[in-house]
Amino acid sequence: MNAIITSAILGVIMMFSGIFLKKNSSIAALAILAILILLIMSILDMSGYHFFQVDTHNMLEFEAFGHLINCIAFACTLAYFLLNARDIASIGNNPGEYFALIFFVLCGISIATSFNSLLMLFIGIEIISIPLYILTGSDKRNLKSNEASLKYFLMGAFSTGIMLLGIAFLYGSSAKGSFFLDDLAPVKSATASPMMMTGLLLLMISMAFKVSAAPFHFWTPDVYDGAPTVITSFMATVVKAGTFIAFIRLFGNAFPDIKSQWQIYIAIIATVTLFIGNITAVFQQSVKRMLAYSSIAQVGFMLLSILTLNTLAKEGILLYVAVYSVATIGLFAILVKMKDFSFDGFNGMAKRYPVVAFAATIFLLSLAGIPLTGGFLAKYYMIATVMVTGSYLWLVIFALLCATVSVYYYFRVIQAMYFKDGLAQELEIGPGFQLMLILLSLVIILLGIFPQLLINRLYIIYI
Amino acid sequence: MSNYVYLVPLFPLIGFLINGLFRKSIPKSLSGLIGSSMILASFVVSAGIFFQVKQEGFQPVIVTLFQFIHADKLTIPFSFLVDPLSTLFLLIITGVGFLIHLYSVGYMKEENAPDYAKYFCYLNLFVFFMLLLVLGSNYVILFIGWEGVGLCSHLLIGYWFKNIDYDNAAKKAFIMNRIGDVGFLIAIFALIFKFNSVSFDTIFHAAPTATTGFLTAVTLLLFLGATGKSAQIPLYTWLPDAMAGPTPVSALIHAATMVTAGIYMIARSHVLYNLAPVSQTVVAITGLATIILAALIAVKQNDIKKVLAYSTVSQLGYMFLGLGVGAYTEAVFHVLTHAFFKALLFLCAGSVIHAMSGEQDIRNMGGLKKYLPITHFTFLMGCLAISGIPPFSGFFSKDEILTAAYGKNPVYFIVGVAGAMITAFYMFRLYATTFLGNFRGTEKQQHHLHESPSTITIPLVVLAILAVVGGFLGVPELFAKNSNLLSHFLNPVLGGEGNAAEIPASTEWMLMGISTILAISMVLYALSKFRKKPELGEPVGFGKWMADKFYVDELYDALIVKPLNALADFFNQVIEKKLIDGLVNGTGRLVQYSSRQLRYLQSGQVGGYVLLMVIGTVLLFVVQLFLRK
Amino acid sequence: MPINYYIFLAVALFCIGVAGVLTRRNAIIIFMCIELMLNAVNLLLIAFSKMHHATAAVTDPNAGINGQIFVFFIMVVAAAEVSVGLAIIAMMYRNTHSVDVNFLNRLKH
Amino acid sequence: MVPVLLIGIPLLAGLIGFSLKDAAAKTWALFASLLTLGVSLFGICLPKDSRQLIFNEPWMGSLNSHFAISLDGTGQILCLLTAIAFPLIFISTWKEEYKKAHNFFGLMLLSQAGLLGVFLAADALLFYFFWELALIPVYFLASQWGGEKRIAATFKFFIYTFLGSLMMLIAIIYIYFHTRDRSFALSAFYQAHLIISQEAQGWLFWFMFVAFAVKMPIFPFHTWQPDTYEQSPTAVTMVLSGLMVKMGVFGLLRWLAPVLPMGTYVWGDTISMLCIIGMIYASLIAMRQDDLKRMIAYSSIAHIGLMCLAVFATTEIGIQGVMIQMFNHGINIIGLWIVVYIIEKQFKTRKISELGGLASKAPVLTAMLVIITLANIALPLTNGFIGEFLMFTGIYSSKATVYNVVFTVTASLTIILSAVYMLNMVQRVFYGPTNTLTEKAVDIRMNEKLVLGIIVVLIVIVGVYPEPLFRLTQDSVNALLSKMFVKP
Amino acid sequence: MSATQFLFWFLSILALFSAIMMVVSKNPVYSVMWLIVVFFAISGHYVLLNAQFLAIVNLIVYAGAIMVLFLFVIMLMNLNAETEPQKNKWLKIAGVIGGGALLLVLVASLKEADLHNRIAETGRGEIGLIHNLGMVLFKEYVIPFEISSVLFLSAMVGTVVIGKKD
Repeated sequence: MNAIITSAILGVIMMFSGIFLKKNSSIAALAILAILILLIMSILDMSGYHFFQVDTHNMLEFEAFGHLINCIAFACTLAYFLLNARDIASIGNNPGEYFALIFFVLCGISIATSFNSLLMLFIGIEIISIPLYILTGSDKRNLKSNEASLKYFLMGAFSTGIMLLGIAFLYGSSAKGSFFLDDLAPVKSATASPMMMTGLLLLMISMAFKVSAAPFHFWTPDVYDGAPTVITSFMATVVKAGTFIAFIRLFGNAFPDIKSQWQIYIAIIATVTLFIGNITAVFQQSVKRMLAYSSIAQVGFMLLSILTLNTLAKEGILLYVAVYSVATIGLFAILVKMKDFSFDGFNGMAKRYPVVAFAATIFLLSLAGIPLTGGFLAKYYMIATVMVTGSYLWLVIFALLCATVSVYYYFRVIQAMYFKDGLAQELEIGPGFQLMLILLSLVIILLGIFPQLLINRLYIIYI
Repeated sequence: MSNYVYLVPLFPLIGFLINGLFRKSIPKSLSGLIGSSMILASFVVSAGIFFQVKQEGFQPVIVTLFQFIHADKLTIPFSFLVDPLSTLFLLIITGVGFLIHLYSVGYMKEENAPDYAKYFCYLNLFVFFMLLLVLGSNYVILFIGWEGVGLCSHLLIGYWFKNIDYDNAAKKAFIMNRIGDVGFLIAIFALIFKFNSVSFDTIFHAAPTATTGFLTAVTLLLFLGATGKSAQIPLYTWLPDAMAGPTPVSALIHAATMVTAGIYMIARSHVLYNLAPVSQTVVAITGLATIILAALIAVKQNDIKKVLAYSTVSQLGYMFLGLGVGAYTEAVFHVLTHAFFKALLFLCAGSVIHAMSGEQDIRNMGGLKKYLPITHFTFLMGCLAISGIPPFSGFFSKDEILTAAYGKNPVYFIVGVAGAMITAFYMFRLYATTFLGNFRGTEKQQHHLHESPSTITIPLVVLAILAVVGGFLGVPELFAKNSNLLSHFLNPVLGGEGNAAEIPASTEWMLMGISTILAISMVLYALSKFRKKPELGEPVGFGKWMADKFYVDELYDALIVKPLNALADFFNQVIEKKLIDGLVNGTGRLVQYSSRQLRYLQSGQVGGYVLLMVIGTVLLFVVQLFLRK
Repeated sequence: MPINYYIFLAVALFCIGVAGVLTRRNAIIIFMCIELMLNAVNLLLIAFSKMHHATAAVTDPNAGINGQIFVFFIMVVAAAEVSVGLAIIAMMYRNTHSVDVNFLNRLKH
Repeated sequence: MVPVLLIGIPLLAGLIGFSLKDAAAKTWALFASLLTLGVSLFGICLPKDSRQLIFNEPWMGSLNSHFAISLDGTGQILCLLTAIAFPLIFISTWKEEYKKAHNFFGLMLLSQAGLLGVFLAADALLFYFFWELALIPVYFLASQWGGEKRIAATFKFFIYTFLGSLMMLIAIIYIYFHTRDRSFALSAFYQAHLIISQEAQGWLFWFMFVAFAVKMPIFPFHTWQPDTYEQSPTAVTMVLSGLMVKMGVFGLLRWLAPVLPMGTYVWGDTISMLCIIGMIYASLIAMRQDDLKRMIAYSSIAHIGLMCLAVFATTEIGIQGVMIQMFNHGINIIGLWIVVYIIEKQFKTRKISELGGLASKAPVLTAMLVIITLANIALPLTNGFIGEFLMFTGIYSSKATVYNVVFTVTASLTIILSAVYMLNMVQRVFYGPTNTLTEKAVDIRMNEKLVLGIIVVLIVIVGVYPEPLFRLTQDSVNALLSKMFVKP
Repeated sequence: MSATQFLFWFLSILALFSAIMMVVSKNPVYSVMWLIVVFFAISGHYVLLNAQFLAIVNLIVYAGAIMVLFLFVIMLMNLNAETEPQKNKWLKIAGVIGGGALLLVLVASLKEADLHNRIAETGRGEIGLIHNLGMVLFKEYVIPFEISSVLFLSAMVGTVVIGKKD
């Protein structure tokens, strides 16, 4: 509960900060402070210090997994602020509001990681989405931004409609006529009634849309491309992580017993996602857009965890979300500083900014899943969690083939930075920025060697 | 004494190392001295060993230096075997070797110091490997020497490496040897597989237990090796080209020692051959074919060394004939005599070439009799010996082989005698054209025709003497009981007559007579034909075929070399570049292409996107409807 | 009334909304179609709530009330969405003087 | 402790190397590599059962993977090779001026750490880690300092090997889930075949084999090799062909054949066919190459093919031969590369057709090269002979296949072919008259003389007295063989 | 056929018809009008189902507030029939087919649902009354109720950010 309430309050504070603080930098500083508080609060929450004792009437349910995800999300946001806070503030004329909206999104995320009723899921998803519509369009003069925001909004609303229809059917088919996750699944018989299957599929589709899994991903490239790069960074990492956890939580808590009946659809979606994400990324000319597709591809891997929903899956998704977010935030942070997003824009980076190039390399290697980076272990978990079930081996092989393809486009950047010579463009970056990048890459390597640092948190029980 | 046998190869090795490492620094005289003295040293040691070995009741000694290979149950010691056979070869190699080193000291004078040193270091290395070959107490050590001498012959043929043709000759020699060696190797693998050992005694003891089929296979493979090394059909063509090397090299390697390695090896493994009659027949017939073919080619050659080369080939054929009919002692005997007279002939040729300042074509010689008396005389001795005129050494050895051949199969004998006749003919054609008649060379050549220095002539003389009297080492039992010292000496190893058939004395006399008479008549015919008007024009008809070596080289080129290259090109151009690489790159291109196509799904229009989403939804539901059934 | 009637009615309305979204280019109309979809869902939810009520009323007088609460929330959210959506459309109109969703087509491929 | 040092020294040295000045980095790298050599020699001298040779710490708790490394017989000889190779490489290319040299040497040391890790790892996941760790630096080296077509060529190489190792990863995970106590330990893997069905072993075999086949490489997975060798800087080519190639054979010996005995047995003949086809195919192509590097690359394919063949013969002699030949091949081919490097430095070309007559100008170089060549074509009293003789003997006496004789005979054709192309090369580059290009050739410098001298000495010593190598490998060969499947 | 049934059928047909009209009519203003009709029909259904409170809310919020908002916007941008460019014919057809296909699959996957005995009772039941709803809303559903304030807040902020001129 700490996270939800605190983030809401902080949102309000940030909202008014615009009035009292004139300088962008000070607002940014305040935002960093705020996120730090939020992080601490949720860490305390995880460690058993609950400041707000609220009877949620079973609407929300807090558990280690959700808390951990919150911490990861907030930590990533902290890193994100440390790298890009000023850039956020300088998107447009109302910096305070941007930060406020981001905090509202975080509030939504902390709901999405702890909902126990479809109603809360719905509200949480909406609280995540609506501010994002705004943030996408926050660069008001920029037509790309407008277009992105319009597209995002229309399709988002559409998917909301689908989600609600699904919820309606689930409600109709649930014996007790309630929205609690526990009551949704069939009581005695292990087979889902047709109506339940219909609702479940519709819900799955809408969630697939939210996490941008193919063939419901079409908004992603355009929106990521059109939105201000800082915002893209946030959407592609923290938000995606939050919504994905909502996805896994929904299916993990509501329909684990009838897994066998919906696994196949997840498998199909994952396959299509991997294929489209990776293949389409190959031919992109702009790194920003390439990253958009790569984020789709990564989701394809994450979906494997929903496919199985076993311990390995839980541990794995935790690692995956963390590593993926960190790497992507790092890359976008660099991208934010650049004018030219094309691959050639990276030419000769290694000569001019060796530190940046090194960090970027680590991030890319991690995304590509090369050992010694967390990305490898994340992918490893995803594969392992499927292989332990003994079925869906074809999916694993397909996923790995796609991973090979992904190497192609990730390494194009590395090649540009190191092996192609060219005049690297001017980036205004301070030592702090570079230090931060190094820290992030160290985190990735650390997670690549000692994943249990993160995973073991799952099993520490606080009273 | 025989426990110090390792000294024998050690000396040449030392010589090799000294000459090899300090080739830049040491002067010519010294390197020549080192080279020859080392061989002399090992000759002395071998002589000592010989006298110990020839005592009655001498048991073969095995001297093990160290464990060479041992893996699993297979152990291969690096050890030497001292017995009459190896001792005899030791003497031949070191003895003749020494003479030829001596000869080289004079012959190679013109070379500059480093090359001079290089020459002697190669030569010493050769002797080292040759000794390894004959001393080895198992097939692997034998094989080490076997390939080693091949290497040295390769290096020495290509000694004047600036000349591409010489390099080609060298390469040809090595590769043709390699072909044979592969056969040898496979035989060794088979033996290991069967007997789990490679040492002679073990194998020969266990041999009777093996099936005839297996033994036939192994012996044939060994024989393949022998044909490579000893220049028999089908692998003989490298030897004539090998004349590219310096003449002493031809004398030592390509006449006296290396080419007889095959005979040694088969004689060594005679136990196996006795158990595999089929292989014996093959050996004999190959020998016969080689005799005739080489002899015929020799008739029409005009390069003095080429003639000798082909005669070597055909003489080797006699030895294989001997081996084939189970007359191992005789074969080895012929190796001995042949070593004498063929080395002699080559050295004479060398002396002639030296005198003619590099000229090798006999059509530009003639009448050298009065310019080079010593050379002429010794050469004549050699010719008589090789033509099998009594009482010269060649007569005895060749005759014993022929007799044994008759015992096996009269046809062998007839062909053999025919070969002998041709031999006599071309040898005296060579003799007459070179030494008789009047000089046909240029003025310049005639101007400084001169007898060679003593370092060259002394070996000639020594060898000439050996060529003349050498035969008395193995006088047939026919003349006097126990007169055949050699067979008596080798008896412990080769077991007397092997399985050669006994034939009545009267027949033997008759055969001897026939062959002798025919040989002499051919000699006279050749002399009368060529002394006045040597054939200088281009040969025609069948003669042309003979002159062009029956186009065997061209045949090989067309049958093996060209197709192989074509295949290689096909692999390189088509399979590698187009097929495999094309496949790999094709996958990449496919991905690129599909990427370019998939992009168009991203039309940028909300309507399109929603439509696709709806379609996706519909499809999922369709799947679900199907699964529900 | 049998529940099926409501189900099919709602689904029909929903699909009409979908078809509208697919066929029109005017952002506002598309948005209205989406509203239609939401209303279809509302209708369905209320029907279900009454259905559940009918089955379990004896044990629990409030059975099935959740559905109606949910509808209430949907309306709330819809209102919020409308405000945002119209603002976005207005912004776009301000920049391009068009509400055609395909008018801006800079982001593709 | 020794294995930790073996990996740690180059790793740390490499990381430090990045921060050094270029000139210092060179010396530093040489020093570090010599230190590693010293440690490895020490490790080999230790008694086989010494505690010093094993290091095992729990690593990834939840995955039950251990940081287990041990310097046992199989690894020892390759560690020795690696430790010897790097100083040789550094010395022979001492005069080379790399731009950003500190990065170059840093990466070189990292790749050494990776290689040693591969040879030491006793835990499947760790093995996989090092497998990639060795690949990445080499990739960077090759595409940073390589020829003009380097990026494409090396990237092809990377994709190839990466795909291969991903396939291997699947197999590793599968086996991991079929070990008794869900562990990655090598010992546990050796037990897994009792649980895994024969069919599963059948396809698992391929998943693993592909990874190794690409590395070795085995026909038809080889097309990355010539391009990569051609494009890489020679120092890297030495690492690639002298050491990384051995990773494949090593993996085969330690991680495939004993782990999936049935799979290995079932597919043995198929693979052997591939090997033989590859050997002859590569030898023939090598005959027609004009570029020295490509020629050597193809010859290497042929030689590796023989090793793979011998592994699948599953005979003690054969595998002993493979072990020794891995060492020898590494030494010989590095020698060849050094010669190529010297030639390229002097004449700025690798085209055989443009060279000739070097023998008269550079006799020492010629002598060295001839000896190395002879070793490469396995002439007796050179190290090559020992290895190939044993391998052929093993193949001939193989019980794992009924075609042993056929295999031996066809494979032995390459003995002839190798002689053909190697002698061709020697003749056309070193013999014959000199041309305008080679007119002003000079003989080799001191450092090159030193390196080549060491190599030649090694060649001859091993060729004449291989006993130490036998003793080094004997036990591990028995151990491996005891785990493989041979039809009784 | 009882009055309820008659009303049900009447309202259903009205809803469907006006929905279709809303989609097809060229002039946005007409569309809005038709949509309002749909809302009224649906509210009628609510009344039938005895959910008076929601019926009223539906009328006030949707038909009242939201649609008026729409109307304002449309008027503001004075969009009339001509201003809307038409999609090309094929896309339209594709859209219709898409919608139809969705309808088909949904119906197909729902028709096995054995709900023939289940009925949504009309005209009875207290749950739709504001009193009951209120009690539940402010007891069990207080958390979502409070949290939705965040939603509103963000929507408000967003609208200001987007809407205000700069």
